[in-house]
Amino acid sequence: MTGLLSGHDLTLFRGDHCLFNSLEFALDAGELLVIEGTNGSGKTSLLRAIAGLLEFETGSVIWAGKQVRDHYQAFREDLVWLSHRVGFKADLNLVENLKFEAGLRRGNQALFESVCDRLNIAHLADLPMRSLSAGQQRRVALARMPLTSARLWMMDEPFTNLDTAGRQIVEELIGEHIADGGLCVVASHQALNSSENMRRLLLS
Amino acid sequence: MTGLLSGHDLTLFRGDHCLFNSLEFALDAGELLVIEGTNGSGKTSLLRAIAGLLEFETGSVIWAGKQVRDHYQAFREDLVWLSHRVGFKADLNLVENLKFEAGLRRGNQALFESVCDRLNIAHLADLPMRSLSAGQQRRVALARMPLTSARLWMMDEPFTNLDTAGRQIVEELIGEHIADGGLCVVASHQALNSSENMRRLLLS
Amino acid sequence: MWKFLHKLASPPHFYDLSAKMIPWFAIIGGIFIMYGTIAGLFFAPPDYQQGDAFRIIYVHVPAAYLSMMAYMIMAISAGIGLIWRIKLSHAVAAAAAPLGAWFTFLALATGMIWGRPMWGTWWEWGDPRMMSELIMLFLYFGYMALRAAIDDTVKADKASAVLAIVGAVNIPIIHFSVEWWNSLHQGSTLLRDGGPAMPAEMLYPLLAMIFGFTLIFGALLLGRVRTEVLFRERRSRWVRNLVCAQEGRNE
Amino acid sequence: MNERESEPPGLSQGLSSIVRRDILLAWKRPGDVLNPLFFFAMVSTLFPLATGPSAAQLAFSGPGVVWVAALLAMLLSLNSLFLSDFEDGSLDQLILSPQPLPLLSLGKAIAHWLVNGLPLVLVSPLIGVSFQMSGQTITVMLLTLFFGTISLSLLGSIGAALTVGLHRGTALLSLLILPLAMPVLIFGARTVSLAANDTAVSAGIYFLAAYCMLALTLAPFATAAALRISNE
Amino acid sequence: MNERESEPPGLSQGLSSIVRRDILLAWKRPGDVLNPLFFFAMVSTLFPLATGPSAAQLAFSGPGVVWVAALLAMLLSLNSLFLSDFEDGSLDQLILSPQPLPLLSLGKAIAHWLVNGLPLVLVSPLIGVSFQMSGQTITVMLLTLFFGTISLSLLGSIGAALTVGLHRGTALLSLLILPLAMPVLIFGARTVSLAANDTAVSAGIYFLAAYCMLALTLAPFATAAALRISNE
Ligand code: HEM
Ligand SMILES: Nc1ncnc2c1ncn2[C@@H]1O[C@H](COP(=O)(O)OP(=O)(O)OP(=O)(O)O)[C@@H](O)[C@H]1O
Ligand SMILES: Nc1ncnc2c1ncn2[C@@H]1O[C@H](COP(=O)(O)OP(=O)(O)OP(=O)(O)O)[C@@H](O)[C@H]1O
Ligand SMILES: [Mg+2]
Ligand SMILES: [Mg+2]
Repeated sequence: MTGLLSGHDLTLFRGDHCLFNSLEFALDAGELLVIEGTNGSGKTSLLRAIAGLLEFETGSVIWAGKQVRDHYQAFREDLVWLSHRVGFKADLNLVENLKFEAGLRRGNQALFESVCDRLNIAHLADLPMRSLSAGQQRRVALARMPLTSARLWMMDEPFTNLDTAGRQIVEELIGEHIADGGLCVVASHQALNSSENMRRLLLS
Repeated sequence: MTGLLSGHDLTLFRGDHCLFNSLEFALDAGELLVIEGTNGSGKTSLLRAIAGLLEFETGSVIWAGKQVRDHYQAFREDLVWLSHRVGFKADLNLVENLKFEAGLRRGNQALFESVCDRLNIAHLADLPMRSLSAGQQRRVALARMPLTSARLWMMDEPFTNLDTAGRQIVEELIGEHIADGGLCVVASHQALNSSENMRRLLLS
Repeated sequence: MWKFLHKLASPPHFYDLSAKMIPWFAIIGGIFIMYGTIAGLFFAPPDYQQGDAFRIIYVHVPAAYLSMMAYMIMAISAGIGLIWRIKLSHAVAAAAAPLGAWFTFLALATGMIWGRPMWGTWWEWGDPRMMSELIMLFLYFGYMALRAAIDDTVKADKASAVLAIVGAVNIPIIHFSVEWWNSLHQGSTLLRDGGPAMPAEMLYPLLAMIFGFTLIFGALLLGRVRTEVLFRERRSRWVRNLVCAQEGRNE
Repeated sequence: MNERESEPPGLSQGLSSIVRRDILLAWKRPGDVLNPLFFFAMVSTLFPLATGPSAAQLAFSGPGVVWVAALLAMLLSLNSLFLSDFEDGSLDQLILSPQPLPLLSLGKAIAHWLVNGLPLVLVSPLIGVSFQMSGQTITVMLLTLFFGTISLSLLGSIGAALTVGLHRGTALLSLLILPLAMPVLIFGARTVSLAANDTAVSAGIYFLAAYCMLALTLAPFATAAALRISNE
Repeated sequence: MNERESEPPGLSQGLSSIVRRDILLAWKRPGDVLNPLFFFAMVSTLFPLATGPSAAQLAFSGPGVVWVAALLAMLLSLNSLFLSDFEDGSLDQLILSPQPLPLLSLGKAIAHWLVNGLPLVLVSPLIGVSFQMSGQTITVMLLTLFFGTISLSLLGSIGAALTVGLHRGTALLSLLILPLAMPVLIFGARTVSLAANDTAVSAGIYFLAAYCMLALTLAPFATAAALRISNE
């Protein structure tokens, strides 16, 4: 099993409880990995561990032929992350928040307006994040993904709090990203439009 | 327009922005009100205002023939509330959390085990809430509803983070509650099984 | 050498080895302490200045010395654990902290008791040794409070290791600063350096006590590490085998 | 559900529920109970360190230092009084529960005092000894701290309720509370000083007790009102 | 996307981004900048209040009180250093950003100092005057506070990183930091006292400067390590 991103012999514990062991996965450029499983099956934990925020008990994750653990900085240059929590400051507005991220990682700020328009958040630019509704906050968080040029998108339940139109946009964004040769790892309870580039990983 | 719970001429502002005005709704025992609308249309704000956590600019909410504003305590005896946030202490386990609620409001503790079994959280009783996954926390939060004997359930996006089985259970719980003569106000982006007892309120 | 260390760091091996070491430490340490106590209390001559009050030195000095020693052990093993990811080493640090805090407390308490007849006060803010000992007690408390605040053992290990190392960097600075502070204010009247200007009948029991205390400390530390290891490895096969063997059945 | 299965919990049950829950929370993290204590002890040692050791100095500033240390220890622990309730949504639940909110606020303040104030009162004699106070002075200090910390828990709960949701740390809270707490501090410290000089102290203690009663009757209502506003 | 559209931001850009963001955040809530200041001023006035006013006393304990007040004001503001980042998920984003985490930690500490430490240094002369310090003493106090507060911001960031996510308020943080901050406090206060007595002070200032340099080089790495651990 090889690929640009792959995991080998992964075992993860939370407390005394083994979430999974000897898990293997591989993902190539232009592919989407959907992690599925019931509540508490370990999707979030797996994502966090792949990103290096949790430690696997055994096994290793390989990115572009190198161990993530040993080349963490290089891995992070290719990664953009979306979690349950928004990851933006509630006191700043979305422009300030997104500009801050632009100072940290490579991206294309020329797209700024078109991305905001597309996610229908452009008219919210004057409000601090704390005044936005749950779904609006989620949309702002999502805007960070197309604004960077990171190849690997990791998303934990990207559809949470979104309305139908919002969910549609997320699917399109993911579709375009992998069509462009990017990789995407998503944990979700909601079915994504399947395509031949989609792989599934079922945790039980 | 009358009903056990009704709202008349409701207007709500957030900041300078008018979310809705002259809104009317009414709901009788055994009925379900689903509030729908796109992201940012004001569902959460409406729910919070009905519960008395926000103030309407104009209009009033009537419960059992009395103004909620003036008989707030009596209204709260009939209310149980589920919001975006879990509302439980992360350091306590679910038994301790649910027992605490039992000390505050009328309920039927005899159901405790059956409710936990049904929501599939019984095996998590030893873990503090912070160790539970997003969906598991949500299930614990939901457990508070059937454990009280409040007649009015208000729920903000009850399906968030739940897997398919979880969403199914929530639908059943709501169904049973209104079949029992309860009332339920739900804001959700996900379609609920419609029945003749369901009313819809579309915010735009 | 490396191989030996690696083997030692494996929990089951450590568990077996320490079981053999503890009795030796305890017995030899006990003998030294017994000698030190008897010789110190009954045979050492009374101090020409302090009379019999000086005899508390036989507890005070070993305790004070071990309080520092325990911190060093704690910080070094925490560092090893953090850098080389050796779990046993974290267990050592975790086990050393309460012991160190106890010895620090003991040094403070005996010092205070001693200070009462000697200086006429329980506590003297001006004394650098007292102050750095007190600050050290707070360092231990901080370490233990941090550990207690984190449920997850692995996380607690790593977080407290960072603190122990930062504290170790600071200890010399603390010591120096307190001393400097004091030297400005009043002469160091009470604790002169280069102590052992004492007769052999006084000195040998003291050395015996220091040595005996150290061995007992070693035994206690090993014992605590054993329980710590057993708890941490509770889901591993060797611990389960051990428990089954003790209950007289096979898994 | 129209059949009412059980008796609704009464006021006393509501009060005891929340007191018990908050104590349980502290119990789950035993460090929480000890931290204000250590802090109290540390501040009491910082001052002699910073101002320099001299027995006369110490005896003179002892009561003031102990009292300022107690005040700060209480202030620090107050910051988190409603914070976690606000953040995890428990505050919504408390406000929407059928129990009167002033009652629940009182319960939170009581639990806060039991967890933070009481241990501090109990440990204060040790610090008194280290400042070379006499036995009688220590008794007076105990009494003043007893009433004083209760008042501080109650007053502090108002401030904590006003600042919850502002994410401002302790600084704003202190700013709001210090003026209210000033009488407590001044009377507390002065009374202990007087005791050290063998002067009559009953007036100070009466004042503190009366202030404490006043806080006990009024603060819960102020706290409840503040909570409703902050939680919008 | 395989075409790399723009140059990746360099280290200096990463550092300045985070410093600017944190200052902007403070700017959005101007109260935040003022709070530690008020706190500093209030503690400095509490002591004279609690111990009683006597000119000789004041002159004697002035340096100690100012320094303890500064230390406490810094401690209080440190509690929230990483807290909001942790809670809103920004910490995940910082850790997963391509910038080296020690650099970002340094940036947070710098912003903390600019927002909390610097105003405190600037306002300290006022308090010095109220304690009847001479002009030269005030200069020395400014210098010691300058180096001292930088060290405290840096040391404090280690403690804040270790305790983030534990929901323990300032008490645990203080417990961790106070022993480490002791040398700063002692040297700071003593040096100011010396200046008040017209004794040579350069040794103390050198020490504080050296300690500050040490903290500047080592603390960011300890903070980064602590953040990775706490954010599990
Ligand atoms: C609370 C009070 C005291 C504390 C915290 C304290 C602390 C210490 C410490 C840290 C040491 C160093 C041990 C070592 O270097 O290995 C020490 C040694 C010693 N202490 Fe104390 N001490 C206190 C009171 C006293 C008193 C009152 C006396 C007697 C008058 C005393 C006599 C000694 C002696 C003789 C030594 C050995 C000195 C040497 O060999 O350098 N101590 N103490
Ligand atoms: N202080 C404020 N100033 C201006 N607008 C505000 C303020 N607070 C909230 N709003 C706006 O009020 C609207 C209502 O938000 P609300 O949370 O009620 O929406 P919602 O229907 O629940 O959305 P979602 O589906 O995303 O949860 C949002 O558009 C938000 O931007
Ligand atoms: N400290 C702990 N001790 C024991 N179990 C734990 C601990 N922390 C987490 N868990 C368990 O780990 C499991 C994995 O949680 P995780 O958040 O990864 O699930 P998930 O698949 O994302 O679920 P969800 O769909 O609900 O988001 C859960 O069952 C949780 O109860
Ligand atoms: Mg999850
Ligand atoms: Mg909403």
